[in-house]
Amino acid sequence: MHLQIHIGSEPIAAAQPAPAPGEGVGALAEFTGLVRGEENGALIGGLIYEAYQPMAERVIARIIDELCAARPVLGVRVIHRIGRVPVGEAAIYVGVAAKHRAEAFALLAGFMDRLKQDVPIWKTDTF
Amino acid sequence: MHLQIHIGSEPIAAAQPAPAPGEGVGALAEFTGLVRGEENGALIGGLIYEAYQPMAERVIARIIDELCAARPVLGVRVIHRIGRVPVGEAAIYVGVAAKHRAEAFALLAGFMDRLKQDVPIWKTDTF
Amino acid sequence: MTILYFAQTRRLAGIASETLSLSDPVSADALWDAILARHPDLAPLRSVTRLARNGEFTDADAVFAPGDEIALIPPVSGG
Amino acid sequence: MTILYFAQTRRLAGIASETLSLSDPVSADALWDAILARHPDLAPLRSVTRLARNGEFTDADAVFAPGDEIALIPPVSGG
Repeated sequence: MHLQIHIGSEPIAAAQPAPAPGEGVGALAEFTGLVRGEENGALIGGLIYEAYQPMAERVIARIIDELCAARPVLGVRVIHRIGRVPVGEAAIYVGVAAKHRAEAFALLAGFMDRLKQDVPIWKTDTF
Repeated sequence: MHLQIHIGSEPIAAAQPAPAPGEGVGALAEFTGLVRGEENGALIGGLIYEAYQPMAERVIARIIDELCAARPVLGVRVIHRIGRVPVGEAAIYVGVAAKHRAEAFALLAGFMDRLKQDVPIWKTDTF
Repeated sequence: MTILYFAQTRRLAGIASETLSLSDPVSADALWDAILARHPDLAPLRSVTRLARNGEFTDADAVFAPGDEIALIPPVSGG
Repeated sequence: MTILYFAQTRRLAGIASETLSLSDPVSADALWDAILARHPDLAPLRSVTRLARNGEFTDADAVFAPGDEIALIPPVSGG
């Protein structure tokens, strides 16, 4: 299984390469989380994200391992931006390559749920 | 709600523009279905797809309307390639833009299930 | 009435479309009988093939008029 | 022992990290007592903040040693 995790302050590119190479990939499921122009009813220019970076990367890898043990996939890429993320730009990208769509969707949705419970990354402020 | 449906023989571009513009989009969920190098255990060079095109477009639009009535989203793009689709290339792309990820995932998964039941598009042959 | 054949029904019928001359509206059963009289090889697909009229799926009690465009929709496999 | 503060705990503590001098291993309760003695403003967050040791979440019965890197993990909000 190909796994790539990146947490950094640079913008997330709109087009990502496939999370796994080869002729066995039949399904690519992707999620991009974008900063909206409104937070708790107030207009904002963006969000500021903070991470406990080494732990966040380790927890992300463990979550993916656990989800893959139930339903294997071929490749996963997780990119989380930290620092200032302007409205309309991506804070997170998750791409899952699998043989079939069911396991790609299951991993993508399951990962996002777990991310929001257990990965030490925070929205700390607006600007 | 922005809706774009395209059925055609040209390759599906790897990077698609957002299915809906604006600062209200917080979630973009995308699915790409790729032709695998094997069909029913045999190695293949690709698949040939055929569509009853005007009906396929109408049924796709109706499915999306029905799914959106339950959980609204901001934009949907569906592209299905027909004719010869070589291994490793995309046969279908579906992009959903929504305020939050739950409705984007729900529409994406629900649409793919309905597509495979009710949209008059067929894999007719391998090459 | 135009009949469109897709996928397996096209392969078995050997044609993509043809014209059926009807003077009166007919039921789905009568339409199937007319189609199978021309293309008996389609008989095994009848139970799994839906009829569309003018680009819409039809119910069992649909009535098909002389000017309609009918399509035989065998099980789909897009995506 | 290094203590790392993140998000709300960093804002309320007013620092991102500090060193706590311990000669012996301590329980989570004793560690919290030492932290709250320095930063009483963190008290309302104690019930919702998890302790990580060397980059791993800990259980209630964890023991924290002098050389550990401890992190206070208030409710996360990534994605």
